[in-house]
Amino acid sequence: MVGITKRFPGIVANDDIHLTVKQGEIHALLGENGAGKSTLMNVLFGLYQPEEGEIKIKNKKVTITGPTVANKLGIGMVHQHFMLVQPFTVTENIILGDERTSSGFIDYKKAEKEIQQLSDQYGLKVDPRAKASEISVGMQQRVEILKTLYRGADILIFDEPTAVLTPQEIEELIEIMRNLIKEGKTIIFITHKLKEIMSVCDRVTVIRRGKVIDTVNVADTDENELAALMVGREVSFEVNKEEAKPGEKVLEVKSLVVEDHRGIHVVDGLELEVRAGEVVGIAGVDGNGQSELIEAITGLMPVKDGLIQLNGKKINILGTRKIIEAGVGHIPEDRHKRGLVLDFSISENMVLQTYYKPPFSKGLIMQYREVDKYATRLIEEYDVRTPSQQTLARSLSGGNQQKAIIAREIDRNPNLLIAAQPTRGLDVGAIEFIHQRIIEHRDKGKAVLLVSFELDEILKLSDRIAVIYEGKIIGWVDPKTTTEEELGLLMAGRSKKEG
Amino acid sequence: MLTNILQTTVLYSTPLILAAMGGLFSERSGVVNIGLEGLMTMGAFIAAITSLSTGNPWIGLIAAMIAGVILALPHAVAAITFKADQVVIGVAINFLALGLSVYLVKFMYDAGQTPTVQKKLEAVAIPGLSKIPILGPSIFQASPFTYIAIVVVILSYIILYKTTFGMRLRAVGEHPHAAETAGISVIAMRYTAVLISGALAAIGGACLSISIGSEFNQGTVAGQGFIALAALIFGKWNPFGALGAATFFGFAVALSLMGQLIGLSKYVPSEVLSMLPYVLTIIALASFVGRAVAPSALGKPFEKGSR
Amino acid sequence: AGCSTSQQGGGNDKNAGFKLGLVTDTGGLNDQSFNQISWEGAKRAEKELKVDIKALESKRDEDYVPNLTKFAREKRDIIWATGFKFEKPIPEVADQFPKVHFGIVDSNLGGKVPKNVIAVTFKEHEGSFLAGVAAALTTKSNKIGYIGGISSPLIKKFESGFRAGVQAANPKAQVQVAYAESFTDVTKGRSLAKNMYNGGVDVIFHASGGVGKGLFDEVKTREKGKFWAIGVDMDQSALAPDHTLTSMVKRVDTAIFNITKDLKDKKLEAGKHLDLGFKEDALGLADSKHMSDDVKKKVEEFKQKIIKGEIKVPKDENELKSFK
Amino acid sequence: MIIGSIAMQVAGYNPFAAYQALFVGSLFQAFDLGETIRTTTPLILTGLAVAIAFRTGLFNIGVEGQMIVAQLASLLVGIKLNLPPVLHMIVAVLVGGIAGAIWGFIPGFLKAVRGVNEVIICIMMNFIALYLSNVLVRNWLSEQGTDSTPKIPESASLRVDFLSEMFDSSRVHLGIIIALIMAFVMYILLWKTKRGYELRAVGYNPSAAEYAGINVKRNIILSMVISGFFAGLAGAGELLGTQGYMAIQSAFTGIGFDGIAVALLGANTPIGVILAALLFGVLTYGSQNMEHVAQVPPELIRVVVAAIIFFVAANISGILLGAVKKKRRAKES
Ligand SMILES: Nc1ncnc2c1ncn2[C@@H]1O[C@H](COP(=O)(O)OP(=O)(O)OP(=O)(O)O)[C@@H](O)[C@H]1O
Ligand SMILES: Nc1ncnc2c1ncn2[C@@H]1O[C@H](COP(=O)(O)OP(=O)(O)OP(=O)(O)O)[C@@H](O)[C@H]1O
Ligand SMILES: [Mg+2]
Ligand SMILES: [Mg+2]
Repeated sequence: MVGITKRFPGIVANDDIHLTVKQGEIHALLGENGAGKSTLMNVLFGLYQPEEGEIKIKNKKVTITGPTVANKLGIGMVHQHFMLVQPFTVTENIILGDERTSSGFIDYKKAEKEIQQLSDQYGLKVDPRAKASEISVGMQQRVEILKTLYRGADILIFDEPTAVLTPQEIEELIEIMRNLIKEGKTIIFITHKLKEIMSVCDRVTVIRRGKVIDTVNVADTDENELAALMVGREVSFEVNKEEAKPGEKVLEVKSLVVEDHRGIHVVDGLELEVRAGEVVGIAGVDGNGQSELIEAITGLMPVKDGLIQLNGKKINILGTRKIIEAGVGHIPEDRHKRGLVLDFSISENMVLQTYYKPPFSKGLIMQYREVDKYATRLIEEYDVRTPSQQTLARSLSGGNQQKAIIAREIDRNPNLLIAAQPTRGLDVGAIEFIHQRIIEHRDKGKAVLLVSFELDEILKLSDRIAVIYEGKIIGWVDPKTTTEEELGLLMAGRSKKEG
Repeated sequence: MLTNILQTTVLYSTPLILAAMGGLFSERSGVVNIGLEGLMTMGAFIAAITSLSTGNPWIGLIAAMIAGVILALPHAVAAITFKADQVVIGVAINFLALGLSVYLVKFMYDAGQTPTVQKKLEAVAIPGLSKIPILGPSIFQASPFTYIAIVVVILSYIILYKTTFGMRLRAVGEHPHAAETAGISVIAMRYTAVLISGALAAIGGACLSISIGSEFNQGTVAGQGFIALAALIFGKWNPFGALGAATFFGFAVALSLMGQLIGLSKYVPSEVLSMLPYVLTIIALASFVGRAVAPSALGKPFEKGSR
Repeated sequence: AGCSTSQQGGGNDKNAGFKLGLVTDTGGLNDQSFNQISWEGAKRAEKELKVDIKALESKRDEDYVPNLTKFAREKRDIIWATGFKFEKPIPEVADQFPKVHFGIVDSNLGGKVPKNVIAVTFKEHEGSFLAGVAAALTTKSNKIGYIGGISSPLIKKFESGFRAGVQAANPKAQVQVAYAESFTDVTKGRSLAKNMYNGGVDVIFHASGGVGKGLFDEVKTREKGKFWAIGVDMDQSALAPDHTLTSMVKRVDTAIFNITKDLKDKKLEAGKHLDLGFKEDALGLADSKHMSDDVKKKVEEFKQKIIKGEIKVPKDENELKSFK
Repeated sequence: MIIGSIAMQVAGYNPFAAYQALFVGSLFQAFDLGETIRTTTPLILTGLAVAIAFRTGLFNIGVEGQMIVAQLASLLVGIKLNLPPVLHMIVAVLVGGIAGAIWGFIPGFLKAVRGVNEVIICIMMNFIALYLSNVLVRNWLSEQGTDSTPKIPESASLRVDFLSEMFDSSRVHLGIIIALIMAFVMYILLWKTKRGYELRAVGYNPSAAEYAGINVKRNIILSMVISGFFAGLAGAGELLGTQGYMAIQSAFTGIGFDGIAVALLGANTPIGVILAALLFGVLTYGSQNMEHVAQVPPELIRVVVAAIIFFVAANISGILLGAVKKKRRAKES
């Protein structure tokens, strides 16, 4: 890609970018949120037309006017946000747009067979008949990869594929990427996780504010240098924290049972307690009841059986409003679905749980001036980058959206803060900031329940780690004495002793 | 009596089914269509005047389809290209169709209705099948429109679920960006769907003016487009579902008419009997049909590159 | 519609002659019913009496008052309002314009007719009675049908008269009654007719506006000479020439013409209710080749009896119960 | 407009005269102006009703039915209760609003509790209201032998002499004041109150509202109830101000359906709704005059209205897009 410039109203997302990717390599793209990585790849995939610059493939100049052209040129893309049609089966999703028909009808049988073959060839385990809405995130990712392979892509673009994966799934994905290279493919890999870059990539290009900073060989660099290149300053990976001083029991969960809409016990006799002044991390593979546990505690899902106590008071019959008032803060795992009203201003979002209380309202009337004042303070304190507090939440970048949520939840000073995947998809700078805030909250003597698929994050932040498996806590570990390997085994359902 | 009920059911539901199938295509592609009423009106009008001028109702039928497509075009342009609110555009289509057709009738005939269409598409018995007791006289001795409706439902099902076109159409209605990245032109698919919608709804209207009735006036469609829309939603945006819902509605009307004919109106006012189909529909929805999931992208204009 | 007005109405204000205005109800000028027939009467007045005529169509019930007012402000000499829906607006506007004459068709204004209003009603029950006689004498199966539009007192009046006529001429015959609760739903009209004919009915009378078109659509598909429809308001035989037994005709045009003429010639004082019937030749059965001479003779006999007052035709359900 | 002109030209009418007739006939004489305002009044209220529901993510296509039951209820209060003048009117208006609210409650309740699509229920409720009013008027409320009910007494009427006189004895009535007040109420309700905050949150993102402890179901029901109340006021105004009685109806008035277009043309904002309703009022009432003076059939005005909606609707999105772009530019700089 030579001299690519892509402008959006008011911003140059890509500014004279030169990117050379060699055949057969895994080339990483690194940059802060909003640096322009996705934009560049969308240009390569033909979704955007650049204002300037040209694209050459095998030294031949090409014009990519749309995804179809990109496909023909052997370019496939796995998008940052999954592009799966939820009610469709895996097979339908894969063949969409490149269907092979026999006498006018789609030949599902043949397609299924082909997909099975492809997935065996590259070690991608998928069930061709499953519905996209019912498969795990990891499998959705593999379906996205299969989509590109099915179209015979040679150059694969992975836009932040690991942001939503569990460590096991990331391992698998990295294995898959290695297989693909062996089969002669070329990969462009976007990620915020430096460790992944170090482990699989050959070269890395760092982008900052739409400009290329540098392209380096992975062998010649280290994580600290990359982080500095990308953010433009030193970044510390360590979380500085004191020893925890656990106090009173804040949250107590006893033999909790939660049923999902199919009537399956997704949380099944779970026991848990979190004390004031400590961070309890919950480690586990996705789908073992983490989400349901949180939704049950926060009153978003009915409790089938068992007890949830907050500061010794039973809360599992209360509604969400009462639970919030009892002192629960919640950073939800899906910021777009739960965390924000995207069409509200930042201001309005900042008082999502407190709008009805003084000073934000008096009697029946909202006091928007107070709301704005409050929002302005939070925006400043939590470094939310936005032109004003009146900006719609929709137009913020993911990182800043997350910061806004964290500001809101922590500033309410809850006795129990539940943080679910608090740093998903964020760049290292933002992660550093958020981690500090969570620890500060703990140090104020509050309880924190952290749910994350990032073992790193869990190990760094937690004072105690509970491992969840099939809806139960199957073991507790001390982050200071355990290793990622040990944790991984536990998460796979093996008890400590067997391991 | 059963035969009577079934005959009325078939008679009543045929135009509803056709219009609902029209709505199906449009809405499955993600474009809300509350303009069904207007499309039916235009279909009824054009079918009547072409049948009158050519003396051949089949030409009337085809002309109605073409008119439906032409009327659906501004709908498509406004809703897809200009990303206007789809509901408003549907309302505008209804205004346009009713205003234009009634105006033209007055202009052409100096009357509030077209003259009577003499050569119509009346019931045709299918040899053999029409002799089956009960079912025969109701289903196999019906208007060509009824057969067309049944064929359209089956074809819609096949197209939607078995062909490339249908799969792409559904993808566009559920997740247009996914479709776009798969190399499908969302715009082209939606245009096609809205135009098909116009053709089918117009046939539904034509059924009213050149088969069941024999003229067009401003009361010819009178709300049936909205009932068809309801049937589409009631049938959960599925061809057979919509067929079932439209038939259910026709059946309820048949029951209410039958109620009068057996003398129930001595005890129950006939207005109350006429309410029956609407009340039954609500009861059915509230008690067992329940939640219907609309195509996810329904009503949302598609913008390239956004998410 | 509008275009016809422009050519025929002229709208020449300098013309000091007699001016007529006609406001339709929501059915519009070309409803093939009383609005249209009234307009025919006005047109006749234009031709024969050189009256200046103009019409306004109402789209909604709310339009009645402004439309009447418009004509009143133009100082039209007589403003006709067609339909019972004007029974409230007419007194209201008439009160404001005491110098202008108004006429209303199909309502007696509850007996309280203002000084400047002429209320005209028709004895539809008597006409329907004759339709009943014709049906009763034509049926072979002794099963007769009646399809009503919306069950309102006026339409019930048709039903009562019709049923009384059937009863008088052929006590063995049964009348099946149904209301579509609509004036436009052709499908309902057709379904009702289909069900009735399937059930053995062979003559059906309707008073249901557009719904009745469905009756003619249905009867046309059936055996000639065996299944019959009876039209209403005007001669509807064109809709199904071989199947229309007759029609119960209501001569609104004649009434409008005559009253306008009398007003113009100052032969009539306003502030009256005129209930028109056979005597005024305001009602009757349309001539039809399908009615046998016998039937025609019987119909004429009954008509005379009604004129003479020997038969009092019931106007509603209660009167029907005590009929004979 | 232009499309309308072309159509007229083709049909041999004089478009200039027609439009002149349209505007002169609706605005330039006190009486006509009064009648135009009278036509606009219910459109403002039905437009607001639709807009409020839209703001909460609901499509209230049942305004038509809500108006009918409101008319019935106001009528009952008008003719069956005996109250002192002003109080009688107030009670009749409120009861009408409440009846509309109840009619809106049913689809709202079924939506919230059973997940049934409100559009179907609303469509069905419209027809039920129509038949219900007919059966009651015919069997219970009508004067002997007629198709309509008695008129409401003066004490319940919204018509006041000074207004009528101001507009040359047209039927403009206090409903317009109610409508304007309600537009203001909608503004306050949605953008100034806690309840409005909740309603909008639920409209934009029910999951987030639930997360924040807002009772989503209650707000869905409430939204339909409020929307129905506004529609009910429209019905009450029509009955107590314009008509004064009810007659057996053969079809819907269409004011409720027009409300959908009014709401969306007005971008679901109170001011927008007032302006859009006025446009509709002018076109609707003026079209009668167009027929009277220029002999252009009023149906043609429907075509013009459709064309206007097309352009405005397509344009509004253009304006919005422009605004979003500007915001983003502001943000970046
Ligand atoms: N469709 C769009 N319209 C307007 N501006 C856009 C659009 N897409 C991206 N941008 C702008 O382009 C810049 C680059 O965005 P891009 O999505 O490429 O970032 P990124 O590097 O992929 O970030 P992340 O790490 O968060 O995925 C952003 O600052 C954003 O403001
Ligand atoms: N269609 C759009 N309209 C406005 N801004 C956009 C659009 N698409 C992208 N952006 C902007 O692009 C920037 C980065 O986009 P990107 O999707 O990469 O964000 P992100 O931080 O990765 O968010 P997410 O958490 O959703 O992955 C943001 O500033 C966002 O506001
Ligand atoms: Mg990105
Ligand atoms: Mg991102």
